[in-house]
Amino acid sequence: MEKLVWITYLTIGIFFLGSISAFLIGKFTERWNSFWVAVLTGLIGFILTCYIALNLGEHPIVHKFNWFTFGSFKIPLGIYVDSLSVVMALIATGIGFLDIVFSKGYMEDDESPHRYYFEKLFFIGSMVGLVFVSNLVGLYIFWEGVGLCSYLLIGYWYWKRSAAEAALKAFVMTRFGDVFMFAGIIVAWVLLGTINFQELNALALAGAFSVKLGLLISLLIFIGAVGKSAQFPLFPWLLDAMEGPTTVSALIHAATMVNAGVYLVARMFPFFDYSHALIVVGFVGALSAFIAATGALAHTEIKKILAFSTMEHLALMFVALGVGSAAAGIFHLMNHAIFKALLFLAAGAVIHMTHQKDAFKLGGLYKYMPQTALLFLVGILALAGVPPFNGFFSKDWIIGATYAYGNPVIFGLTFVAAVLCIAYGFRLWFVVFTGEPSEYSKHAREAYPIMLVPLYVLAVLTVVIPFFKEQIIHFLFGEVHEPFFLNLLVATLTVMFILFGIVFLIYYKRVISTVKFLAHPLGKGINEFLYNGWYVDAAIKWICRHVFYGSIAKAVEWVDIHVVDGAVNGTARLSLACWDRCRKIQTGDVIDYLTYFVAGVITLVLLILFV
Amino acid sequence: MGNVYFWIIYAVVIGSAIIALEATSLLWAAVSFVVLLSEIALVYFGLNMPVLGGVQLAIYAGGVTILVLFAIMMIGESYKKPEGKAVKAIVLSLLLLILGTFFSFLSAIDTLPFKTFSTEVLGTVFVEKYSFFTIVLGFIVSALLYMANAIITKKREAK
Amino acid sequence: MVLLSMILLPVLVAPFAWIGEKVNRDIPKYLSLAVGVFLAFCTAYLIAKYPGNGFAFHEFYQIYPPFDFNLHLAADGISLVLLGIVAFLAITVTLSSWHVERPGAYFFLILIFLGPMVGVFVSLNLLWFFIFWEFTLVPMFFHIGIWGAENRIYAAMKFFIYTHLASVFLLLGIIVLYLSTHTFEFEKLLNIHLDPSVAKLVWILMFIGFAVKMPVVPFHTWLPDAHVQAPSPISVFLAGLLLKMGAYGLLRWEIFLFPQTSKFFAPLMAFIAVLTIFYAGFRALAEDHIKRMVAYSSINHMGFVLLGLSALTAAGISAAVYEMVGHALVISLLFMIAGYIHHKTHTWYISELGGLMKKIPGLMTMFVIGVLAAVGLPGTAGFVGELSVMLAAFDYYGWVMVIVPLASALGAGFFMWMLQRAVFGPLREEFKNLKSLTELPLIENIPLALYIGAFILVGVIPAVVFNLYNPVVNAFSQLFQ
Amino acid sequence: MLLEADVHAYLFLSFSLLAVGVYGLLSRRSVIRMLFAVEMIINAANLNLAIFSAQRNVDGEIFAFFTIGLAALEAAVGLAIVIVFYKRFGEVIPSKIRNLRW
Repeated sequence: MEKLVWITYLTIGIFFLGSISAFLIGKFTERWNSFWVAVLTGLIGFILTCYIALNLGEHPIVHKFNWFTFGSFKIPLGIYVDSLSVVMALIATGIGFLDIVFSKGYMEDDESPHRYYFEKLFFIGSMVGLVFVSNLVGLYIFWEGVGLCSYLLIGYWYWKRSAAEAALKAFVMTRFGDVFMFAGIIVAWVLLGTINFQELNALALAGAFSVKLGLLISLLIFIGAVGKSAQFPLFPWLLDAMEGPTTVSALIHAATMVNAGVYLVARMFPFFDYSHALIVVGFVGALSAFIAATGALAHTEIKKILAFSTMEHLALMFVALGVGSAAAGIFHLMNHAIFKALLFLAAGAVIHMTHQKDAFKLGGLYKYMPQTALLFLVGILALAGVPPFNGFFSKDWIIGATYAYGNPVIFGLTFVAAVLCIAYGFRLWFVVFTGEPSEYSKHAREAYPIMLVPLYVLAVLTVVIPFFKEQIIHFLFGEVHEPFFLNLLVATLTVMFILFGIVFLIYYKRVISTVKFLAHPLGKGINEFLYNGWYVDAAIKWICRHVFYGSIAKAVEWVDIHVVDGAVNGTARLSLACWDRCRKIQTGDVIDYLTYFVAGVITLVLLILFV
Repeated sequence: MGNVYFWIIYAVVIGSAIIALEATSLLWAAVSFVVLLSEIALVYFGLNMPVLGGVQLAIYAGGVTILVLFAIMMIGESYKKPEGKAVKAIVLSLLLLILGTFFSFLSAIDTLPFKTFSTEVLGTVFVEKYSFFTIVLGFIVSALLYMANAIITKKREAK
Repeated sequence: MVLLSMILLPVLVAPFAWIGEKVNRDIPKYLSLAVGVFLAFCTAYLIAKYPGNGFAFHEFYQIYPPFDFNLHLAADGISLVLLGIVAFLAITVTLSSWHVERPGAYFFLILIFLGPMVGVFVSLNLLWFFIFWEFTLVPMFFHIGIWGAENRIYAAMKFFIYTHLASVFLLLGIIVLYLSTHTFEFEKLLNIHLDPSVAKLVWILMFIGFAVKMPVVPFHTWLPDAHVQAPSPISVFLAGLLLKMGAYGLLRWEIFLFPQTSKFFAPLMAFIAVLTIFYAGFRALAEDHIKRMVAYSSINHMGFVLLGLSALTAAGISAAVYEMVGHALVISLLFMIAGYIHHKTHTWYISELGGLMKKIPGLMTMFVIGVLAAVGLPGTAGFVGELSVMLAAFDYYGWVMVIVPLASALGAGFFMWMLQRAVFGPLREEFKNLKSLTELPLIENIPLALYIGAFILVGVIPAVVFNLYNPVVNAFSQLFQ
Repeated sequence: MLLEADVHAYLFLSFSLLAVGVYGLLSRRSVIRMLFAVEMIINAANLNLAIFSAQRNVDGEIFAFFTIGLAALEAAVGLAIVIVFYKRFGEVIPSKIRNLRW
């Protein structure tokens, strides 16, 4: 065990070490040398993670040390590696490694690859740390670490105003969720006396605290998860985050970081369960899934459609957790990470070759980049949940679990969202890869081999994973009962088929036109409403601009300048005015002085007389 | 309260004091001032303090008046009407007067016996001891007054 | 003799800096640097020799025994931490002021500032504490008034009169305390039981003095003006040392001396602290002036310090002292860079800046790191400070303090928004050919790198700070039971 | 009996004189008249001294001597000043001289 502990620390440390050395080597020697450092680091990290996974026996790896002490508080840090952590770490390091390789092609024109790889490796390190740590404070540290990397990488092209704004939005919005989580950590620590996941879960299982307190703590922590995993209402940042490089979107905003919230809820599953917080998780997830699925249906940019889709699938994971099926959620997390990374990277290849993000300005790309198109199609099929691909198994499981749970609202929203995948997925594919080639498409050519290799790996994984479903689930959760409803499955597939048919007719055969629908004011309104994600972004912006900035901050500024500082300067002005009047007494005229003197004498006499 | 002589003296003192301040001609003011000081000397005599009264006559009615007269001679007359502060001054002085009187009644002075003096004694003392002195002083003062008048008139004519 | 020499040496060396300028322009800064290094060595020596608990290194010089007016110097863990900050800032400020105009007078003032500054932190005699406290005002006044920006006279006057007026309250408190105890000695005062009503009076009077210095809302308005007009290195002294004096005084001379009275007033302190945190946060959000914004964030952090102090447990006090260290390091960096931005772009206003990262990536990277530390990112001192303060406050006050973490979202809001507008985004047209917009010379980069290194060090290994004074604070916290 | 009067009457005389003196001091614009007023005030004080002295012992009387001497000196110096004043400014109106004002 001792060896595994050190290897775990090494796995976290090697990425930070690698990130710094990649930066320094890239800065002081040839810039692209940082790529080799990154590849090497990523590979070593992945191998180490695999090693941990293979050697992880029945017992988790546990290590604990005291970070610092103040007063009566001892701040513990440590690692707790069980199968869940390892799977998350494998996703992070594996997809991270593929992403690093892909970036060589995607970022070929970039001026500062050392900065890029520094931030990327730093991110992977933080992500690995996030899944390995054993308590909430440690988790919060790495949680902020991945948030920082997300911020830096979204704003990677910082000279673009939109990128800077998107980075700001991502940071502040996730931070807004994080502070609630921070409050939750503090409350848990002070009132429950521990922040260790296992101890918290044990307390919950033992029923050692009131449900009300547990619910408060859970909700506070869940708000952090909502912010990080882009759920309603803190999701607009994820759409804007697509301003960053597509590789970043693939790794951070699809495969790993956004899953942190799901991971956190899964990690504290017994705690949430005991506190009756899961129903909230389920509702938020279902609502978010519905918003995201409909939004994806209306949007036109490749990456934003994928972002909506990411949000939807994260929401599905939350639904799975909410209805009590953690295994389905985590299994879907894994599958989603793979096929979404595939989709994003393939989209990255398309964008890199055409320099166009708007799907509707592309078309007929199949002719120019057939391999990418097919790989993209694999991703779409997995996303849509078509049987042989991995998406089908986990998504169907989630639908089944939701159905078994029995809440009609959650089930309805989830079902609609889940089947809509196929509609927006194929809409995207048909629009981008079929039809008449546009002027952007004509300059495109097949992606470089170094970009295609990671895509192939991921595509193979989407097909291979289902074969190991039982083993993976067993590795993660032991024996799990999967609810199975044949009629539900048939219904799902039928609806999906019908939806596919409609999309096929609209976007491939083009026999049905949406122009008339969109021209109608109502249709236009609905489209705009969905396109803008139910105007949540606008609402948040309005609140920030007009409530926090425009009202409160401006009011405080006014008070500060005119009341508080006004009082300070007012004292000066008052005394000046006072003594300006008083000095008029000093006329220099003897007679006036005499008058004062006599008046003074009289006053004195009066004083002596009457006082 | 005092008898009629006292109030006559009172009236002369205050009247001459007011004239000394209010007279248009500085010279007449000076004359009035001399009268005031002499009357106060008289009060001293009346209080059976002949030495004090004599000194008052000599130094005040004599020396100080002469100084004043010389000053008037050198400077000349310059009368200006009071500039609006009279009201304030009157109010203050009246306040002082009322307060002082009130204060005097409030205090316990009147419980003590108070000496009174006869005219005979006063006259005897005055004639025996100070008549010569007074006559000489009167001459000098009259001469000075005359001189001062002459000089002032000359100055006026020169202008 | 070490403590006395730490106080006297800078003051004695100071005239040579002034005279030395006539001989060679470089003499003053090297003298100042040497004194800074001397202070650092002395502090290191003291830390090495420190027995771990209680007061050590007692030095006692009789001045006028009948009034108990004796120079009594001693240091405990808290003093040592603050001495470390004094030495650190002395070195970095000297390096930052390497190319200052009229170096003779400038470093003369810096040197005569350092001596009393050390004195404030090591004096165990209340009267001497006050004397040192007042002495530090004068050099600052001249620094702001002579080397400041356009509106310097106003700022210097406001700074001086405001803080001096506060000192009058402090002095009143000291006098009342003396009249009822007939001693100025800390250790004697500790054992005297004061009448509760007198103690409350003394507490309030002294609190006004310390609160203005810290500063907390409503007594804060001198600080933004002073900071904005002061040259950047002097802002560092203001934020790093002068504000610490207030917090240190509050801790040493009020909370340790009057534990029960402090307990009575703790909710008041907590209220003021929370008000300060939110008020300064919102004020900074509305601010367009970059240095003023940093100044308000400094007030915001001092609110955290006060919040820590108001939680009268060992945890709260430890957290507050840590937050003092973190604040000194982080805000110093931000003030320096805000000053450089003005120096290079000739504008103070965020709305007139934009895209600086493109032109001066090195400096701006440091700025971004500083801002991230200020918003409390883990791995920096800001995070540990906020975490420990909030923990202690929640521990002491309960559910009311749940709102405090929200303030750090506010901090992220205004700082990140500022970064987006000033540092990132497209480079403004007028900056494209601006000659002055260049990277800093190496010597001025060193202090910035030192700040970053220091706050990352204490952020990653907070124990280096906490372990110094944990036993001291634990011992004192017995008083609150 | 000549001058048979109550002590209050005497004091009333004294106060009246004082009041007139004060009135003059405050309202006159000529230095010489002010000097007159000052002398009146001094005389009022002297009268007081004399009155009380007559009632009790000679202390007040002796004091009055000194006062008279001092008053004479004061008048001498004051008038000298008046003359210098006149030479310097060409008039003796004190309200015109405001050098003491800041």
